[in-house]
Order: sequence, then C-alpha cells, then structure tokens
Amino acid sequence: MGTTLPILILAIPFAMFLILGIGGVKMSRKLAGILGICANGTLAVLAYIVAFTYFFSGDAAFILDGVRQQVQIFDVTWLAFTERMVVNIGFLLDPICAMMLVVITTISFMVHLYSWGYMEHEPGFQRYYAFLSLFTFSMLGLVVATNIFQMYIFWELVGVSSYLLIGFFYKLPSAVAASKKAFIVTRFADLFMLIGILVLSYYVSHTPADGPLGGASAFNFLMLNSNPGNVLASTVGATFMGGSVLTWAMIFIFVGGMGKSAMMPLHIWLPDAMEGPTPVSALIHAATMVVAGVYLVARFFPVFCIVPDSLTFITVVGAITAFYAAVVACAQIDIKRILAFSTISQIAFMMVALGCAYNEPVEGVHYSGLGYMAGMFHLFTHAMFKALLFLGAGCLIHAVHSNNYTEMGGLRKYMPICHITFLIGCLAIAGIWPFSGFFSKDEMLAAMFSRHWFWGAWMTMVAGLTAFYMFRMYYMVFWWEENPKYRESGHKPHDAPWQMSLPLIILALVSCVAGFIPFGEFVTFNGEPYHIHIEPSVAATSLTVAVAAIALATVMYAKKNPLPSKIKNLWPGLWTAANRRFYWDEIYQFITHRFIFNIICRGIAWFDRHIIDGTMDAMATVTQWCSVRIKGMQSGSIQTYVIWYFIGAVLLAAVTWICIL
Amino acid sequence: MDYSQFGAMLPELIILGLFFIVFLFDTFSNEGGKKLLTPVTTVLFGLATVAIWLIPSCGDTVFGGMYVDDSACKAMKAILNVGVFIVLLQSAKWVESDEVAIRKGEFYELLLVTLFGMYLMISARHFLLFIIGLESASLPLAAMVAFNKKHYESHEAAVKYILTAVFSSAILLTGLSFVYAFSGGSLYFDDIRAELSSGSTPGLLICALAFMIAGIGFKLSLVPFHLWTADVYQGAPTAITAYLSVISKGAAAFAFFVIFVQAFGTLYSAAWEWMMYAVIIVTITIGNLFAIRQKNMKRFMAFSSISQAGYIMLGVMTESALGLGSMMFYIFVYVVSNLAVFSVISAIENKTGKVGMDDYDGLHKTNPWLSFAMTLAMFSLAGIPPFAGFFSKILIFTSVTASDSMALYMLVLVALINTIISLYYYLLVVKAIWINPGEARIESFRSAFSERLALWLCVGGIVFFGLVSGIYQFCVESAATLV
Amino acid sequence: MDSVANIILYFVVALCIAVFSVMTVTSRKILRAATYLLFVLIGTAVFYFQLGYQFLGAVQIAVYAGGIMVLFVFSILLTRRPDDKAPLLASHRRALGIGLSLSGLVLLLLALFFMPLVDGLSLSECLESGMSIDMATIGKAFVGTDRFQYLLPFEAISVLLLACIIGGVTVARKR
Amino acid sequence: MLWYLVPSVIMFAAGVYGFCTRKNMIALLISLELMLNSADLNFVVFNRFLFPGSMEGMVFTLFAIAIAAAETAIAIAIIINIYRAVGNTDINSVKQMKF
Amino acid sequence: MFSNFLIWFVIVPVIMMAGLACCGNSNMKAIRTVMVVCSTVLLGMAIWLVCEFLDMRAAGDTSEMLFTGSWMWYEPLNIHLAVGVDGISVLMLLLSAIIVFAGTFASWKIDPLPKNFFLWFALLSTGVFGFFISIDMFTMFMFYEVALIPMYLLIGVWGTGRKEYSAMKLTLMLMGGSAFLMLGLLGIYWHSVPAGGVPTWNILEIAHNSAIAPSWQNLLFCFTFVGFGVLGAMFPFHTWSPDGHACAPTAVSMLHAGVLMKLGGYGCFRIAIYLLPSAAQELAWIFIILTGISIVYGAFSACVQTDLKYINAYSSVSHCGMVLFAILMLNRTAMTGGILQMLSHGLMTALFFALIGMIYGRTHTRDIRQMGGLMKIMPYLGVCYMIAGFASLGLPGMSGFVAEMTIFFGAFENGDMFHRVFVIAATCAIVITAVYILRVVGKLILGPVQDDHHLTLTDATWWERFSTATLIVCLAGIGFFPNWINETIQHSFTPIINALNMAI
Repeated sequence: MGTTLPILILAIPFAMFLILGIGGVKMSRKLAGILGICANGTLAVLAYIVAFTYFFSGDAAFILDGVRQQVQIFDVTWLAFTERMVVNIGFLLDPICAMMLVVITTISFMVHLYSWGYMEHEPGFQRYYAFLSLFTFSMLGLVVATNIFQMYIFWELVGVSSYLLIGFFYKLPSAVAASKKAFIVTRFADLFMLIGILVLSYYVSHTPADGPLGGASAFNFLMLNSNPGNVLASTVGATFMGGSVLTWAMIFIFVGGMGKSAMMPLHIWLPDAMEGPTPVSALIHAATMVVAGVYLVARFFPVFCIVPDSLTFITVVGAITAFYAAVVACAQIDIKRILAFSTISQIAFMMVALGCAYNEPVEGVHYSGLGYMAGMFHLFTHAMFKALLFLGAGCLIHAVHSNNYTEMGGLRKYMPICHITFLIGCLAIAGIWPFSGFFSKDEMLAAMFSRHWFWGAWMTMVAGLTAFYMFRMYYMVFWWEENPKYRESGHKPHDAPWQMSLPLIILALVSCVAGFIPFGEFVTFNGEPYHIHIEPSVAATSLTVAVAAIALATVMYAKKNPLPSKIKNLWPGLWTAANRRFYWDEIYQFITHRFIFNIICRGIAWFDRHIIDGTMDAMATVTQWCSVRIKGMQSGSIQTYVIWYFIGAVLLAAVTWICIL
Repeated sequence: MDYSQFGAMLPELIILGLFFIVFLFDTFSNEGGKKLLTPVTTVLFGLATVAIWLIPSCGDTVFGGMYVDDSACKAMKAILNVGVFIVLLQSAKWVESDEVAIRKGEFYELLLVTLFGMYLMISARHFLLFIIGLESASLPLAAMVAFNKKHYESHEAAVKYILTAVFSSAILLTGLSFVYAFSGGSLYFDDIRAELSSGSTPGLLICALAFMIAGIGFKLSLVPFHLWTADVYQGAPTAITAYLSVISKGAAAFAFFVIFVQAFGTLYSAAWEWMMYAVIIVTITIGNLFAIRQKNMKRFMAFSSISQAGYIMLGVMTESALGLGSMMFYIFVYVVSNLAVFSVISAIENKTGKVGMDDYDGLHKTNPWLSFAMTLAMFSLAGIPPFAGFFSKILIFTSVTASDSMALYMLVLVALINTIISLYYYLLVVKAIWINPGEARIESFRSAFSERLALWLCVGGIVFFGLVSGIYQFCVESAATLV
Repeated sequence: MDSVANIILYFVVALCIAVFSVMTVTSRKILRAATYLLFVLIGTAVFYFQLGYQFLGAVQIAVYAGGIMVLFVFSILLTRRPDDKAPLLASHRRALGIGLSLSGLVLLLLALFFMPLVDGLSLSECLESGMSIDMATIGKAFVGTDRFQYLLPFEAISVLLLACIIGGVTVARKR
Repeated sequence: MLWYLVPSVIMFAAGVYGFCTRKNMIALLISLELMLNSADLNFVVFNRFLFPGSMEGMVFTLFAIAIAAAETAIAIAIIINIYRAVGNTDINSVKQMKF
Repeated sequence: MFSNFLIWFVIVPVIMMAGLACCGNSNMKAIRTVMVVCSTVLLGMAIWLVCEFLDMRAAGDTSEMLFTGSWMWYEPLNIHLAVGVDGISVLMLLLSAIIVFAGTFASWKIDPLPKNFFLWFALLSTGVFGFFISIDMFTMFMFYEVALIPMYLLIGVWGTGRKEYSAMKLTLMLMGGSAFLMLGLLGIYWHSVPAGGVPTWNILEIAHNSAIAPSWQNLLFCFTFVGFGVLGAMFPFHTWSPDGHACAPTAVSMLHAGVLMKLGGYGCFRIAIYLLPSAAQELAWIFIILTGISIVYGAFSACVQTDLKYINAYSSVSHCGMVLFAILMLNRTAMTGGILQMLSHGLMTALFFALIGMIYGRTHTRDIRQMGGLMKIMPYLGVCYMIAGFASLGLPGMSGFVAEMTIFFGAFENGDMFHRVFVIAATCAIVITAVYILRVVGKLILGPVQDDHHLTLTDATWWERFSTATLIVCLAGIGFFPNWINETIQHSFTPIINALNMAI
C-alpha cells in the first residue's frame, strides 16, 4: 500500500475542518452539510479500502506466516527533542488500528448524516460540521499514531474537539460549564499521562539501543512493544516508592486513559458532557473518543504485561467503575445520562477484559490473549450499538424536546422505526443472542473467569444490571403510560426524517450481524488468528442473568404500576445517592471550588497583592517616609545648617581617626 | 622675575580682558550704548569660548609651580566656558528686564570674575592661589544671589549663602593651617605630596582632611555641607541658580580631584578615600530623599544637583586618569543637561513667573517644544539612554569599578540603587508635563531667540554627547596629562 | 620659651584672648561683643609681634582692628534699634552650641597634642634660626614670579577685592 | 608651640559656639571673624615654630586677612540689605525657605 | 559600517522616528504611512535575515555568530558597537519584527497625540532590535534601557486606569533590575580579563577567554540573573507586570509582553549563563526554585482575576517563568524549549493583548463579570480569543504546546530528584492554565450576553483582522512546523553547552 491513502485519510478531515471553519460563514447550510457528508463518505470508503487491504490482501507486508504485522506506512520527523527523543508523525497500520479506522469513519459518517437532520435548524450549522471534521481528524490521528507522543498530541486534540462540541450551544451556561469540566478533567488526567511519558522516555532514551529498532525514537510503539525486555530493562530495574519506574510510568499513562475513558474517579465529566448535541454524544462520548483509553491500553499491551501490577490496577479500576456506573444508571431519569453511565460501565468492561488478558501462554488458561481480543471485539460492537442507542435517543429528544423519560412514555406507537432500532440496541447491550453484544460480552466474561472467578462473577452481575437498567429505560420510554401532553398539544411525536432514520437502520443492522464476524481472525494480541467459540457455561450464565434482569424490568416498568416507587421508597437514601451519582460531583466541587479556588488561588492572589506587591510598595513608602522624617534637617535656619555642617566635619574626622587607630 | 609667564595664562587673561571691556563699557557708555551691552558681551564671550577651545594648551608650569596650564585644565575651562555661554544666553532675556537692566553691567562683571576665580581654582597648584580662586568664585556670587532686589527670597538666599560660605572658608582655612603643619613649609601641591608620601596619618592630618573636605564640599554641596543649597537655589535668580548648580560645581569638583589626588593621593592610609566613601553615599542618598518631596522646580533642581554631585565625586574615588576623564565628561554632560532644565525653567519663569512643579501640568499641550526639551533633559539627568546622561553615568561607574576593590563595587551598587530613586523624581516632572490631567496652567508662548538658542545647544549636547564618543575620548586624553 | 618676659606676655595675651573670645560670643549687647572682638584681634596682633612678624601684626591692627571693626561698628549702629538687646537663648540651643564647640575643641586639642611634629624648639631659638622677615623680603616676594614668590596671588586678590567692591556696591545700593 | 595653639583653638571653639547661638546676624559675623582669626594664628604659629626658614604661612595669613576683609564687606552689605527688607537683623527672621 | 546588514535593524527605526518627526502633529495618514512602510520593511528584513541565515548555515558556515561586525566606539574603555546574530537572535528579531508590525496595526486609531505615541513606540523598537543584534555587553545594555524607558510615557500618557502608578512602578522596578544588571556587567567586564589582557565588553571574546574567579562568578551571576529576571517577571520581582500590563495601551502591552519580556530571558541566557557557566552550574538551583514558583504561582493567581489584562499578565508571569526555568535546566533540549517558549509566548501574548485591547475599545470594560457571550456579538474576535486561549493552554498545533513539551522533556533530562520535583510542579501549570483560560473563555466569549448595550457593537475592522491574523498564522506556523526552528537554533547552543560542560 502506498502512502497516498493513509495521507488522504488524515488530510481530508483536516482540510474539511479548515474549509468549513474558515469559509463556513460564507457558505450556505446545505453546501456545508453536503460537503461534510460527502467528505466523510469518501473518508469511510478510503478507510474501508485500507482496512480491507490490510486484512484481506494477504500482502506479505501485512500478514507474514499467518501473523498479522504492524506496519509503519510512513513516519516523518516532526520535532526532535534529543537524538533519541524524536517526535514523528506517522501512520501505523495494525489490526486494532484498522478496526478503529472502520469504526471511526463509519460512526462519523452516520453522525454526519444524522446531524443533517438533527441540527438542521441550529445556528452555527457550518461550525458544527467543521468541529466534527476536526474531531474525526484528531481521532484518526490518534489511532494511527506510531508513537506515544503522536498519540498524546492527538489525544489533546480530541480533547479540544470534544470541548468545542460539548460547548456547541455556547449560549447555555450549562453547556459551557460542561465543556469546561470535560476539558479540565481530561486535561488533569493527561497531565499524568505526560508525566508517565516523561518518565518512560527518559529511561528508554538513556538505555543503550540494540536490536533492529534500537535506533528508533524512544516514543516509538513498535520499538517499545517489540523488544520490551531489552529497552525497558533499566526502567524495570529502577524503583521508586516500592514499584519499578516502569510500573509507575505505565500507571500514569493509564491515568491519562482513565480520564478520557471516564474511569472512576475521573468519570465526572462524561455525564455532563451530554449537554452537547446528541449526535456528538453518539460519536464522541459513546463510540470513539471515550474508548481511547481502552485503545491506549491495547496499544501498549505488551509493555503493560511486563509490569503485571499495572494490569491489576487496570482491572480493579475497571471493575469498580463498571459496577458503580451500572448502579448509578439505574437511578437516572435523563435518558442521555443513563446512556452515558452505561457507556462508562461498558468501557470499564473492556478495561477489565484487557486487564485480565495475558501476553504469554499461561498454564490452565485456554487462550491467554482472550481478554485482549474480547475487549477489542466489545469495543467494536459497543461502538455500533451505543451509537445506535444515542442516535435513537436523539430522535426521541428531537420528538419530545426533553431529555427526561418522565416526559415520554408510550412512544412505540408514534415512532416505530425508532422503537425497533432502539430495542435492537438494548438487546445488544444486554447481551441477548444473536445480537452483537452477546458475543463480545461472552468472550470478555470468559476471559475474566479464566483470570479469576471473582472478576467473572462480579462482571456477570454488572452485565445483569446493564440489562436491567437498559430495559428500564426502554420500557419507560416506549411503554409505561402515554404522556397526556401528546394528545393535548396538537404536536404529536413522530419519526425523524430519513437523514436521521437511515443511520439508525444501518446501525441496527450492523448490531444484529456484527456478532457473527469472526473477530478473532483479525484482531488478537499477537497478530495470530484465533477462532472464536462460545464458552457454553459462561454464555449460559450470562444469558440467564440477562434474561432474568430483563424480566424483572418488564415486571416493574412495562405498564404503569406503583412497584418502582415502592422499591424506591424502600431505600430512599440509596436511591437518592445513586441518583446523585454518589455525590462525586459534590466532592469534586468541594475540592476544586472551595479548596483550590477559594483557598489556594485566592490565597495566592491575596499574597501577591498584599505581601509581594506590598513589599514593593513598602519600599517606596519607606523611602517617602524617610524623606519626610529627615526634612527637619532643612529647617530654614542658617544656624541649623551650620550645626549640621560642623557635626559632619567633626564626625568625619573623629570616626576616621578612630577607625584608623 | 619673568612677567612673560603671564602669557601662559591665556584663558584667564581672555576672561579678565573681557571683564575690563565690560567694566569700561558699562561705566562710560551712554544709555543707548548700554542696550548693546548684552549682545556684545554674549557674542564676545562666545568668541572667547571658541578661542579657549581652539588655543592649544602650552602645558607650562609657571610661577614656580603655582599655576599649571595642562590640557586637562584647559579642557575643563573650555567645558565650563560652554556652560557659562549657555547661561549667558538663557539669562539675556532676564537681564534685559526692567528690574535688572540697570545693573546688568555688574551682573556680567561679577559673572566674569567668578569665572576667573574658577579658572584659578582649576589651574592652581598652590593652596594660596587656590583659596583666592575659591573666594573669587564664591564671594561675588553672594552679591549675584542678592540680585533680585524686589524679591525677599533673593535676600534671604544671599544671607544664607554668604554666612555659610564664610563659615566654610573659616573651616577650610583651619583645615589648611593643619595641613600646613605637615607640609614641610610649603603649600605647593607637589611639595605636600612628597612630604606626605611616607609615614602614618596623625589625627591632626585627619582633622585637616575632614575640614578640607567640608570646606570644598560646601562648594560642591556634599551632604552634610549642603544645607544652604536648596534655599539659595530657590531664592537666587534662575540664571544664577543655573550658574551655581553647574559651573561652580564643576570647577570645584575638578579642583577637588586635583587637590586630593595630587596633594594627598599618596597618603599612606587612604583616610580621605574612606571619608569620601561615606560622604558620597550620604550625599547621593540624602539628596535623592529630599528631592522626592519638592514642589518648587528650582528647589527640586537643587536637591537633584546635590545627588548629582555625589555621582561626580565618584570620579574622585578612582584616582586615575580614566576616572578624571569620566568625571570631566560627566560634568560636561551634567552641564548641558542641567542647563537645559534651567533654560526651560527660566524661559517659563521669565514669561509667567511660575516655578512650581504643579504649574507644569499639561505643559505639552501649550508648549510642546519646551516640554520635549525638558523631557529629554530629565531623561538625561536620570541616566536614560540614548541620551548623554546614560553614558556619563555608566562610564563613571565603569571607571570606579576598575580597581579590584569590593568596597568600591558596593559603592557603585549604592549609587545604582539611588539612580532608581532619582529616576522616580525626574519622572515626576515628566509626569507633570505629559500625564497629569487638567488644563495647562501656562499659556502658549514663544521664547526669546537667545533662550531658544541655549535650549538647542543643550538639547544637541544631550543627544549627541553620548553617541559621539569623541568627547569622552577627548576628556580622557586630556585627563591623562594630569594624573 | 625661654625669656620670662615672653612667658609673662604670652600668658597675659593668651588669657586675654581666651576670655575675650568667650565674652565676645556670650555678651548680650552687640556693641560690646564688637568691642571684645577688638581686644581679641589686638591680642592676636600682639602674638604676631611676639612671634617676630611685625609686618603681619601691623596689618592685623590696620586691617582688622582699623578697617573691619569700623565696618562692624557702623553696621551695628545702622541696624540697631533702641531696645536692642539679645534675647535670652533657648537653653537647648545653648547646650547644643556648647556641646558642639566643646567637641570641636576636644577633637582639635587631642589632635594637636598627638601631633608627631612637635619638636623642642623654643621661641627664641626659632626666632634666631628663622629667616629675617623685613619689608624688603616681603616686598620682593610679592612681586616675584619664582617659587615662594607671590606675584600671581597678589594680582589675583586685587581682582577679588575689585569684584567685592563691585559686589558690595551692587548689593548695597538702593536700586 | 602648643601653648600658642591653645588660645587659637579656644578662639575657634568660641566662634563655633557664637555662630550656633547668637541671634543677631552681625554677631554671627563677629563669631566668624574669631574663627578666621584662629586659622590665621595657626598659620603663623606653625610657620614660626616648625618652618622658621620660610614665610609661606605668614604670607598666607596676610592674604587671609585680606580675604576676611572682603568677606566681611560683602556680608555686611548683604546684612544691611536684609535689614532694609525685613527691618531687623534677627537671624530667625530669615528662615522662610525651608524643607 | 552601513554595509553590515544587521545595523540596519537599528537604522530603520531611527529613520522611522525621523520620518515621524517630519509628519504633522495630527496628520494620521502620513503617520500611518511611515509606520506601515517602516514596519513592513523591518518585517521583510527579518524574514530575509532568517532565510539568509539558514542558507549560510546550510552552506556549512558553523561560526558562532554570523553577520558579525564590530566598530570601536569608546576607545578608552574598549567599548564597541559589535553586532552579530546566531539562530536565537535571528528568531528574536523575527519575533520583534512581527510584533512591531502587528502592533502598528493594532494601534491604528491611537488617540491623543498619535505622533508622539509612535515616536516613543519607534524608540522602543530601536531598543529591542538593537538589543538582539548586539554582542557587546555595553551596547546591549544601552539598547536594553532604551527599550525600557519609553514604556513610562507610553503607559503614562496613553494608558488607562491607574496609569501613573503603574507606569512608575513598572519603570522603577525594571530600572531596579537594570541597576543590578549594570553592576553584574561591570563585574564581568573587569574580571573577565585574562592576565595581561585588555578588558573587553564583547560577549564572544569574554566567553572564549574568560578568567572570572568562581567567587566573583557567583556574585555576578546573581546580579545579572536577577537583573534580567526582573524583566522576565521572575518571582518575586514580577509585580510590575500585572499593573503595568493592565494599564498599558494595546500596542504597548503587545510589544512589552511580546518582546520586551523576552529581553529578560534572552539576557539571562546570553550573559548570565553563557558568560558565567560555573556559577550557573552552582547556583541554578536557587533560581530554579524561584522560577518554579513563578510558573505555578502565576497560574494560580490568574485563576481568580477578573480583569482580562490581569489574567494575561499573570499568565505571562507563569509562561515567562517557564522560559527562565527552561534556560536554567542547562541542557540543550530545555534551552531549545525556552527559546521556543519565548517565541510562542511573544506571539500569543501579543495576540491576547491585541484582542483585549479591541474588546476593551468596544465594551469599555475589561471586567469579565460585566461581559459575556461576545462570540455572538463579535464572532471574529471571539474566535481569535479562543485560538489565543488554546495556544496558551498548549493545544497541539499551536506553538505553546511545542514549546512546553520541549521544555518538559529537556528538563526531565536532569536526573536528580530536585529537578524532577520542579519539573513535575511545572507540568501542573498546564492544567491550571487550562482552568483559567477556559474560565475566561466561558465567561467572556461563550455564555449568554450579559449587557444588552453590547449587542450593538461591531466586529473587528480590517486592520484589526489583519493584525490578529498575522499573529495567528505565526502561532500556527510554529505549532505545525516546529522543527525548522529547532534547526535554526541548534548550533547556537553548542558554545553554551560546551562552556557549561567545561565548568563542571
């Protein structure tokens, strides 16, 4: 494969960003929309071609002896820090990258199309498309990164695009606040990532290089991943506070991923990010950007494996987050928030799966890299059905002009397309055969069980919760009781226009069939194909749990009944706590606002004004004061003058004499 | 008895000749002729200035070593002459005013005699001649300070001046009499130098040195011998203030250098260096502290000139040709900068009678050129490049730090810190002119030709003296003949 | 200091000078102060005579006692008011004055007593060994141009005096 | 020799005292005369006892007397001027310019 | 002398002043013509210089300074007018030219006394250009002070708010710094001379045969570093910056924050570190602490300010602290970062101040509490402000990111715990920066419109667009293609690094 296609893949969205960003004001909406959609369609086609070529061409560059290769299509120097620390901008093609290309461009295209309908009447339509292009560009740059620093660059860029898109309705203070929060929280996480990169690259660049990739930049993934033993030896050797430096570095880098992927305790931005337009939530906060953390772990998987502690850390963080998010999702009434927590939970699923994978064959484990493969598989399927769910939610919001399911109910009659597709999404995420979620979740749970029964059991419970809250939402929206407002106002909810429905249908189809893709043939931790097969015991357990959860949801929510409120009143504190997300926001608010802003920032500002500046002013004041104090010397009387004169002369003589003596 | 030795004293003779011309002209001319007195004197003095610049120094030591005319002295005289010429130009308007016109002859005569006295101070190599020079330079000035008969301040200033002057000359003479005790019976500088070059420093000699510093410090207005300065500057007619602040100070500084470096330079224990060290620090600081609060421009300039005297005296601490050269250059720059200020002050005072700093508020609206000149002069005094004051300050600092002494280094530090305070009050004037709000209190006017000429000369000096290094070179080369 | 007459004369004159100096500056009547000053000046002149500088003594009497005193007396009379009597001084000012002058006195006396140059020559020895200062010597010195001859200062001081006359006239005349 | 210097120093100190304490300007001037006179006497004494072979000190004193006369003349002229302007010769009446 | 290209960087501004002096007092057209022509010429010269410099380097000319020239000025003290440039000064000249150019447009409608304004402005430019071309300490110092003093009048006359106070404070504090600096230079001059040699002010000569005793070096290092550090807004000598910037007129803030503060960093680098390497090795830790504090402290202070200019002034404290911090790390990478940060901060802050000036010119307030939703009212300015903000918080693709990353990676090369701790503290600043930038953007640019009177305001005029666009293009240019800067300056560090290595 030449470099043309990869360059085009990066260049097209960036060019679109510039064109729409600078020239957008002068363009009509229609032109801007068509430009954006066409460009993204082209982009998707190009990405498919690349992925197809990579997976199916059989080219020796891509698959050698049945092992899929990691290929740097190009890699040009962008900035050289030191001789060994060179930042390149390049294009690394490997299975997960190809997979991500497909996911990103697909969802992006769907969202572009969908937005044409959804955003039709919003001011700043052109700007919106420009930002979408910017995001697509950044995300593509992220996944094709050849080195950790390039990843970091685009990592920041996706943060900014996310900021811009969340704050798209910039006149709403809540949107502005949400965008700010999202940016700052992720930025805070990125700080750790930066420190991790600093540590890692310092040690790597100070290790004598050998091997075929020895001369490569200290940031280079291939180098870092291919001969971890040699290059990273020194980092493993050096210790800091009980852990090897590499452990710390990898944990720090992972913290960056936690921020982007909204892991506890850095998850607080994601629910708020739902202030953005819904298609944006679908694209960024469900399908692509938030999985960057998972992608990061996958990308660095071999290095993480050197320090198993870091993998354990990932597992623990993921497990806690998954459960937490699932519980919280059960107590939300805003459908987008429920989806957001569901996203957090599902991403945490992937994290746990990755954390449960091994790099090398392990005794007693059927396939050591299963977690890796399953995590990636779930990333893929989740992207599809979660985007579907979000877009569906967008249709609902579009129809009823509210985010809360209390304003909905009984919508199945009015919005059939939306209803069906939404149901498919719910079934997929709940893990019901034959929808895609079943397959990927099954593999993940199998991997977890193979690591330790506890993780498996824990995550199965989370899967059950997932099924429950998804169907709770489904029933509340589409069943329950018809909202009387629909009849009263002449405006009845109806299905969305074709631009919005088409993506729903496509994605629903994908969600139905994606589970049958032999994913293991394409994406595994070491490039060797793996034949997926269902683990009957695990599948049975999870399916049972899911069905039971759905049944419970059906009992509680299918028709209007007092059961939910009874249960709610059983533990009102718990419900409120879950509804308030267990007060994480308040804690953060307290720390940032009360402590950092009010005490530290104001304290420093006060210190600066009054102590530092005061000292400077005091110098002037003291000078003035001296000036006033000595004015008596100049009393106007000749005799005083002469007295001073004489004192001066005598003192001069006397003091000098004494000194010389 | 070789009377041809008088020929070596060409500068003095020129001034004396001018003095007699003015004297005779003033005495014997009729009313109409008197109108010509001012232009004639000014032009003649201008010619004399040119002549003194042009005539080569013979380098002779005449009258048995009592008088020296080397190029350093001549350069100094030439520098002073330029200053006096500017003073004459800026005072021409004032001299012709009703109040003063009747006494203008005396004004020029006294001015010329004091200048003559300063020449003697500069060239003297014998204490007697020096004392006579000093007294000729200061006594007639007292009469000139009292020139504004209608102003009470003028009288008060004169009284303060003369009484302090006599007191200081009594101190000086007492000090000198003690020096005489150690001089081996001769008051020639070179004899004293030879006599003092060995042995310890007895207490009496220290007293003598302290009294001499006090006596000459009076002329230089070094702290604490400076207290007359402000009152006299304020009370005296502006032209006289200008004259006092630059010419008499410059001559005294040069003489100070000659006396202390030539006569006492070999003193074993460097006693006077330490005295000067303290005096300089106090001078610069106290001068600055007082200047901060001043509201009357002339009084303000008095304190400014006190602190400038401290900077000038830094040159003495070097005891080297480089230092003397830097000091002369400093004096020259100081002459033009300070006279630029006084030109503006006197132009405004002659026109409106206002000398308060508040009166300068918003001056730029009515008199942009005066404001501009004043600003440049203030920057120059504060030592801001690219104006000459920057160069003179830095060069003198450089020459002071040339010796490897930490003490001098610290002295320069103190001086540098004081430049900040001085910058503050110089900027106050700039602020009044450019920044202070409100309507201008001084109406727009066109100053007299002579005043403008003076101002242009000064501004030219301010701008070019630093950029054209030849003047500094000239000063250093001239100074090399002395040290 | 050999001759008894010299010693007696010295003590008389020294006492006279000391006492009258102090009285000059303490007497409350200005005219009396001037008179005491006259005595001090004359005492000084006597010292000059004693030290062998007759010409100087004569000049001292002529210029000081004769000229300057007259000036003083005239000016005192010109500026005196009927009730003119120096008011009592504030005591702190007086204490300050005493302190200052005493400190000066102590300093100078200490300095003088620690002066290393004091040699044992007596007055008469000095008078004998010294050059004779007659009028001719003085006169020649004043018109000579060599070392230790003073034509230039002589001329210069004439200019100074002229200037002082002009200055004095300028100041004193009414317009 | 010191014997001759002692009255001179006393004269000097008395002059300083007088200058610092007297109220009348002419009295100030009188005090100054004392100080000048003391310096003159110093010169003469030093000349006689230390350098009997020369007459530098005496000549200096001669000139100093002349200078003192000139100073006195100018000073008195100015004081009379002040008297005309203020009406008295009190030193405290000429302290308007200050600080 | 006039055949040397560099000297024209001083002559052109002088011509500019002369031209202005000939203009009528309120003949705006003539004044603008002179300004635009001369600043364009300067910009052209700077660009040409960069190209030529790169050509010469590419052609293998590896001497330390190019375009050197030296003319005796004050012979008795061996003062020369010596000029020469290496990669760093070339870039600084380019930066200055850009900002002078943009500043000219930013002050298109200055009032009152336009002529005087531009006269002092031109004098300031003279100083700045002169400083960067000088390799003689004396002339360098002279130009340094030339650049400082016009500030007083520019702020005092054309400023706003407590302008007298601020102008005075700024001037006095900077002059205080330069007093120490002067002393340091004098010490270097007299003590650098090898036995039997002639003392010289020439930086290269001093660097090549310096003989400064270590004890003197330490003293002089403190003097020079503090001296330049004051201008570089080093804690605790930074307080002139908020007040000064807050009161200064737009173009002056631009030039001051954009270029003048760079004089501090450049001077620290060129004189304090280069000429006194052993002291730098020994005493760097003191200043690392101070600059480390500056970085975090400035950022925290910026978080609570409500005046736009104060926010940027404190942000400048933080960013300029980063410059000095980088230089003190004493290795090539960090120093490269420091230079990049100078460029980046110069452009970015100039842009910020230009925008603030434009906003202030319309709304007549700088208090963010009284404004809001400007994006709706003046979208162009709003977008520019956001771009500037992103540049400031280190968005990749903007120059700030490149600079900060280079600094961090360079600084991390120092392997000991002390450096590590401060590097990590410094990295924290990027988060705090994000906080205050987004706070401002959120309140000022986004959100609902606070004041209905603002709804009638207009968007940027053509000269404002031109001015800001120039700066944005430069910011993005560096951000996208940073490596050419690296290549331009890579040779410049070799002598300094060598000196530092020899000093260990």
